[in-house]
Amino acid sequence: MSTTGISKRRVVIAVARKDLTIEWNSRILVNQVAPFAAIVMVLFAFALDNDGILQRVAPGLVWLATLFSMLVVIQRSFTVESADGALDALRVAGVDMGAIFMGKTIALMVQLFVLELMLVATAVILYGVEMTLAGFCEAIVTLVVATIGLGSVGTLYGGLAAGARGRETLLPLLLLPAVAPVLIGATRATEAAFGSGGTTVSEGWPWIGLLLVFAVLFSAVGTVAFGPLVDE
Amino acid sequence: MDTVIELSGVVAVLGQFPALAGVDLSVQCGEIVLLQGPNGAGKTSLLRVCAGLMPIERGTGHVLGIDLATNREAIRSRVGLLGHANGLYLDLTVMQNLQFWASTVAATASEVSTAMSTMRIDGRLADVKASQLSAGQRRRCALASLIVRRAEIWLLDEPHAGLDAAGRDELDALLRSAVASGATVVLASHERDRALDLATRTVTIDGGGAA
Amino acid sequence: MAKTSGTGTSATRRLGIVVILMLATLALCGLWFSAEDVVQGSTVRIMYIHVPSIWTAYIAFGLAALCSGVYLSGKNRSLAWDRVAGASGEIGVLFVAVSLVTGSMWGRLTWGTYWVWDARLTSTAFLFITYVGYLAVRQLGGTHRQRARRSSVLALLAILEIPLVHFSVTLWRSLHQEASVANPNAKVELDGLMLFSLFLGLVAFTMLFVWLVLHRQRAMMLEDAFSDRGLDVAITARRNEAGA
Amino acid sequence: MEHASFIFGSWIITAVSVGAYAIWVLRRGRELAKQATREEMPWT
Repeated sequence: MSTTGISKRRVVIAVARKDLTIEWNSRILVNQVAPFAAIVMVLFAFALDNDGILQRVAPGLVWLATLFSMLVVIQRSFTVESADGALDALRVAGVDMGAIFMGKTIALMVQLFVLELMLVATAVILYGVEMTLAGFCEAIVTLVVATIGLGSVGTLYGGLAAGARGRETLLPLLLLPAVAPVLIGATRATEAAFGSGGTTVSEGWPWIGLLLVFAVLFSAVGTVAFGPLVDE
Repeated sequence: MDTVIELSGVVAVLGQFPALAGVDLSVQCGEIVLLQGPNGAGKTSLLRVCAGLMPIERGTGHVLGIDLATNREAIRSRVGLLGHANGLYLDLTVMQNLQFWASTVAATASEVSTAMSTMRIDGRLADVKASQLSAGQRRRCALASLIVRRAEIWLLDEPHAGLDAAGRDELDALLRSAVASGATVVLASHERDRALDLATRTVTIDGGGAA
Repeated sequence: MAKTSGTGTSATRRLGIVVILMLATLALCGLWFSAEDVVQGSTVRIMYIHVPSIWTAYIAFGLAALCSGVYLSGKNRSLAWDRVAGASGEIGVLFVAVSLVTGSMWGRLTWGTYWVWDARLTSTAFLFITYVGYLAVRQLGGTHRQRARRSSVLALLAILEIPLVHFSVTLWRSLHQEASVANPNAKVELDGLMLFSLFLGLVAFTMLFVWLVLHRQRAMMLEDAFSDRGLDVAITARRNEAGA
Repeated sequence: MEHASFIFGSWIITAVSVGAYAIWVLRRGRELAKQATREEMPWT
């Protein structure tokens, strides 16, 4: 699309840095989303008030809280674009849509990763999860790979829903079924990392494979599909 | 002179509403064309169509020789559009906004600082968040980011809105110098006297068409 | 006008009669003449509609993706492809819903509960929600071309998601009985008439699907034509604003 | 027949929902076709 001959990589970096600077300046993630995620974790503890259960279901709760918080982060990521017509301006500037997708995805991934680290730490503290060193490494790999998948699908459907009336309800409808594989895979892998219910670390790797397939597929498809979905 | 915008019977819709209902328009290179007409006449939609932002439903149109119906994406990088919205990120500072826009079009740091001083948003203002600016200051920001675009056609929707008297003079001088260096300007403005003074030609738009 | 009222033609009318006759035969064979299964007993009779419904849904979603692909890759981008995709998606959602309901009733008889967290059931539920989302995106508004472009991309994304969701859910949990025709050691042993009923069901439902798509996409064509005609009226009204 | 209510019930649910949809499509088509011109109905 772009005829100005600037490298796509430069645009990707510029967009990602711009989104992260916005977060740095406004601190929405730190001041609002993270406390929301934390309170969800506490509420889970109230709802599942039973010795032993929390420790066993902690991985699933971490990922559920991630998904719910992700919806908020994605909405925010596209509200800043549409608040003052910036996405229109990017389109008129002929900026490559695939590059915008990658830039916004990277920024979303960074934010999600921070959020997930915080949630895992919350699970360790609140739910009494204990991890071995191998388990810790596996947990980190799971977070990274799952986040790539979540970030890609999230940006893709976030962009589609951003242009629509009733976007608040459309985004979860489209997004949550699509990320079911990530929820399943990441939960199982995290269970193995936490050793929940007697699982061992080695049981987690096949699930990370599933997450990897998802991540590769959707980051590739998203780059191509984002433009047609978002453009008029 | 070359024809840079050539529209014939163009219909463009917003949802089901025909914002443009058969517009004919021809603009030559180097002109400053003023679009005038009442609110809701279709001036904004006409500018958005010329920018390749809004698809056309019927009719034919070429901008810079590029077909609007088949290849409007190719137009975008060569024109600059200033809409009602300023296209700023409100949580970024003036400087961060400008740097971002410069990096998407490969403008240099010196071009950015020239644009900022032209629109007089350098110095103290550079580190203020866009959300804390006045309407006029935001307009100056948007114009500065338009300058770094080095567009061949400038499409301006109410560019005078919010600017103070000095700002309006600076804008007019900016547009005249852009035209002098080979650009073309199409603007919609309710600042009638000022715009008439600036424009080389006036086109009246009403009822979604050029009257 | 009299001979071709509505979206029908003599061809669809003949097809419709054949479908009705086949469905009647299916009801007789499935509910009456065919034998009960050795293991499942009479509950196997639900299979003759359950399996064809989900089969039809898969065909519908496949066709929706195919037409969407053709629309996006085509040079002249005829909206007809988009309408067939939309009609197909809508009918697919209907048949997935039917197969979920009949499946859970069958499950109530064989497993004792309406819902088990089994792989095929769960991924079918996701399939249903995914295409409800597809239909929602078709309703977003904008021009026909915007609708077509958005929904075509989405239909292709959905067809990509389905195997992933299915695979992950299968890994997650698998209790479902094996597909009985493909696997001779499965619990359901089909004799001649039972097999005939099942295949009759598949053929009848497929033809019913074709009939529905033909009618639905013609109705959609009229809907599109009318909103285009509405545009003509609106353009005239808009031009008249100028004089006022 | 054992479990007759479930078996007939599932058949009836299928017939009613698919039948209702088919009737809706037909009636909608007929309604729209009343106001349509020949050119808008290329299948006629």
